[in-house]
Amino acid sequence: MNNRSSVEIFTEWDIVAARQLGRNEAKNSGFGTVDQARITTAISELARNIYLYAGKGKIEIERLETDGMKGMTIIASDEGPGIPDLRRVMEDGFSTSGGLGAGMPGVKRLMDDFKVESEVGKGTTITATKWLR
Amino acid sequence: MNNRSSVEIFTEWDIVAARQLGRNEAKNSGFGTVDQARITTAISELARNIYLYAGKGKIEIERLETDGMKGMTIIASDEGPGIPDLRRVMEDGFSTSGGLGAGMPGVKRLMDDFKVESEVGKGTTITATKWLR
Amino acid sequence: MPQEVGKQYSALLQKYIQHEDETDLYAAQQVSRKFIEKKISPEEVISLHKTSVEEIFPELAVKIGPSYDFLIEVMIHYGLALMEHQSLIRKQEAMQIEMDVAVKVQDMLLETSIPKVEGLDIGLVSKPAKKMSGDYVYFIEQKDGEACVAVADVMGKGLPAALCMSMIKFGMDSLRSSATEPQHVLQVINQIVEKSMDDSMFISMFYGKFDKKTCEFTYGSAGHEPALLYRADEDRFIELDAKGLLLGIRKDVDFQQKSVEMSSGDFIVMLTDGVTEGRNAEGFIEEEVILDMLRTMKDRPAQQIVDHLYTELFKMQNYMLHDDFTLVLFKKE
Amino acid sequence: MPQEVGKQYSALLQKYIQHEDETDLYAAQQVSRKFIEKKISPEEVISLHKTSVEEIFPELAVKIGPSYDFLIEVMIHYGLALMEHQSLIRKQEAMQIEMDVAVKVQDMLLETSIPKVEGLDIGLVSKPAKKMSGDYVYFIEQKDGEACVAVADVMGKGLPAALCMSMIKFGMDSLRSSATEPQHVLQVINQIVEKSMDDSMFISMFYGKFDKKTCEFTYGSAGHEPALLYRADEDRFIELDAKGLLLGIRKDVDFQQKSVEMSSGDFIVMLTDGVTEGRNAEGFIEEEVILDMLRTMKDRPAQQIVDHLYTELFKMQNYMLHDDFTLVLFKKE
Ligand SMILES: [Mn+2]
Ligand SMILES: [Mn+2]
Ligand SMILES: [Mn+2]
Ligand SMILES: [Mn+2]
Repeated sequence: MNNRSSVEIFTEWDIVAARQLGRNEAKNSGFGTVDQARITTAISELARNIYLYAGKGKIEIERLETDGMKGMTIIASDEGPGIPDLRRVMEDGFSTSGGLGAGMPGVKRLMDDFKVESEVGKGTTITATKWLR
Repeated sequence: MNNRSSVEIFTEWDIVAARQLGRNEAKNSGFGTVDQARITTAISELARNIYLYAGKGKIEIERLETDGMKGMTIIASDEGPGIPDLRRVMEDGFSTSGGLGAGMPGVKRLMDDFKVESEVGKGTTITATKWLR
Repeated sequence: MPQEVGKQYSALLQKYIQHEDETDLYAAQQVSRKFIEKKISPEEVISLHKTSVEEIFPELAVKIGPSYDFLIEVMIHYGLALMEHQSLIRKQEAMQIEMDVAVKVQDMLLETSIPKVEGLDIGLVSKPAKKMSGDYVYFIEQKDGEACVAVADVMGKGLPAALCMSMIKFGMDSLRSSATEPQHVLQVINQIVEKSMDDSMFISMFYGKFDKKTCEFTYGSAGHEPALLYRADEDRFIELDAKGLLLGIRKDVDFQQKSVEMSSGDFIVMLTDGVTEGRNAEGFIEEEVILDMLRTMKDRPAQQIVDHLYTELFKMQNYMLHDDFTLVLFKKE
Repeated sequence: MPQEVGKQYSALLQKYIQHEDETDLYAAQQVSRKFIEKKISPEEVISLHKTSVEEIFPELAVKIGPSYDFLIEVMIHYGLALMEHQSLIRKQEAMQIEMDVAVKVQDMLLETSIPKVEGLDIGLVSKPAKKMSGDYVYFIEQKDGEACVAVADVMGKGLPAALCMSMIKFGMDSLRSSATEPQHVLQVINQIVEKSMDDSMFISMFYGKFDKKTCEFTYGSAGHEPALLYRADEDRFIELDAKGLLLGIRKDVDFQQKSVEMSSGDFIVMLTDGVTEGRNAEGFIEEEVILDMLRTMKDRPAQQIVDHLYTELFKMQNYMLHDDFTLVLFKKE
């Protein structure tokens, strides 16, 4: 089963649209209220990063069902400047990171699986999955 | 004005009694709900420390009114073993401290002023004050 | 808590209760971030929430008020954990700064410069896996055309390792030109290390010296990775290894001393296990791969060879180093 | 979240709503501690609270449900901050362990032993204000009955300071017995420091040597606190100071060299500013106080004098050191 939907991110309103899409999909997949809110927050963070640092990009949402496991994948992609120092971006606990606990490490924590691919000058693709327990 | 009341700590029930006394006094002094809860929590932590580490001791509560400032002081005293390494006890962020953020540094944060006097073999006296803003 | 913030929260909540619109939840999270920045504790948020709910549903205040008081009580410990976090972050940053200064000081202190000996071309790459390296390279140039090098891997990384390295450096600096034989050097440094260090601290070290007059390379090893000698005329690689315990284990150790003569085009690669034990997704990188790279580059200057090797191996490991990575190459011109 | 926990919470909340009893709030806080230990995030607590309230007041569920959803949304960022905290605490502990090892290594590396020179009694106290000291004392005993000592205060503390000290130690170790004159020693070490260190890193140092044959004490200072000479026959103190810039500022510095002859019962106290700038509740501790203590103890062995001084000054400062504290005493027997 491959069930994809997506939202292009240009303006701050698109962040809200991506959140709405994500929350609906999460609810329909059977996630509870707290997990719905977590998935939505992760989408929100990713979309906001696109909006702030790449200017434009896309949030795709895919419902998963493999080997009896159900879940949801978020793919955030942009053709922005890319991330020069991935290690730094994934590091915890810098008061400069703008909001304690937020940012990439936050998204990683909100979801179960998390992967970043980034090339400077070419863009960034982040894939994050949450499984239904 | 000197308005003191106290509770002897022998059993876990006495911790509750000390909390109750503290909460009433805090309410009567004009503290809001959140500050009432904070003062009560501080008393609870101090009383629990007495109960767990000294066996017995006393929580005294004093309402303050000086220079137009109103407040409340908690005095927790025991004749227990004393604290050999004060620096260590006041240090933040040891997962061994039993409960994140709790313990002495927690009491210090919940109140405005905080002082420990401790002598090994003689006992410990902790004085903590909160001012009404 | 500033009154403004309270009003904003209350208005947002009211709007959300009316329309249940995602926009308000997005706004709420932006507000909550600001709360955290302003060190508003979770119990204060609950109290604010209570007040707002009671404003919106005044008829419910008496009924549900106590449940919020209960929740405030529960949240206090969460608030404490968070405050601890804020103080810890400041502490952590201070430690980070101290570490950064230490790295800088270490770099200056342990600085070494590549000897300029006629007929010998030297290349060096040394990259730390973390901030502070546990690999150490130190060169000494003696007046009579000798180039000596120590390549060491200190067990562990970070500060304790850095302090160990300063022992090696000052140990080597104290050598007179009459005493640069591998056996002697390894013995001297072994004794310093054994005397000064904890039993749990070991160092592996390869020491070699090239003598311009004889074109001999004399070497010894304290439990270190063997070096590789490339014989240009035979187009083959020979392992250079010598018996010797790790430094710091025992006071009196015999270190074997060997030598080889270098001909034009020959080169010797000294390295640490971070080079030979590189891993990629499929497992360890085969030694054959490294030898092939060296062979391809054999006619280039020493520095180009080691730079190329590093770049290729780093790429093969997906731009991650699992261990400190050090290569020193002596090439006979 | 385990179901058990949920039931316990719900039951406690119901009991509290009925009786509003302090016992239940006490229990609630114990539960909340367990929540934090079990890494239950604040948004999960709100969700649990919502479920419990809806069980207790089923008729209100529709009306107040959305307000809780809003609160859950707000709490998510608090949850993230807390999770970050938990990971940071583990990181911090690892750093702490590394620091502890570094302190141990530093201690071993910088170890010094008090010279045994006929007719000279030496006492030493050196206490760090924090974990790692920024004060450093290093003794050297030369074969012909000379006792040399360097007393240094490195700007800053911690690791960078520790690395600086190893420079002083190895610098002094490399001196030959022919070159122990203060002027020369300070120049050599100044050059090492100037060459290796950042511009922002300075060291003050007092260097002195006692010669058994002449009973002369020769000294120099690189911007360090003056030493104190007690003249037994006159029962008075004289400051021993010599001109010289801090180490590491400029490459070429002239260090003044002076000497005094010591008679029986005379003693010289070398110290760092942590001794002279001790503070108590009333302000700085007066120099006169220190001199009086020294006078009272003048007939005791050197080690007893410095131990006594440390104990008394530590007590006067309410058992807290604001700076590293170092005392070295040379007493002519
Ligand atoms: Mn290593
Ligand atoms: Mn290694
Ligand atoms: Mn200092
Ligand atoms: Mn000082």
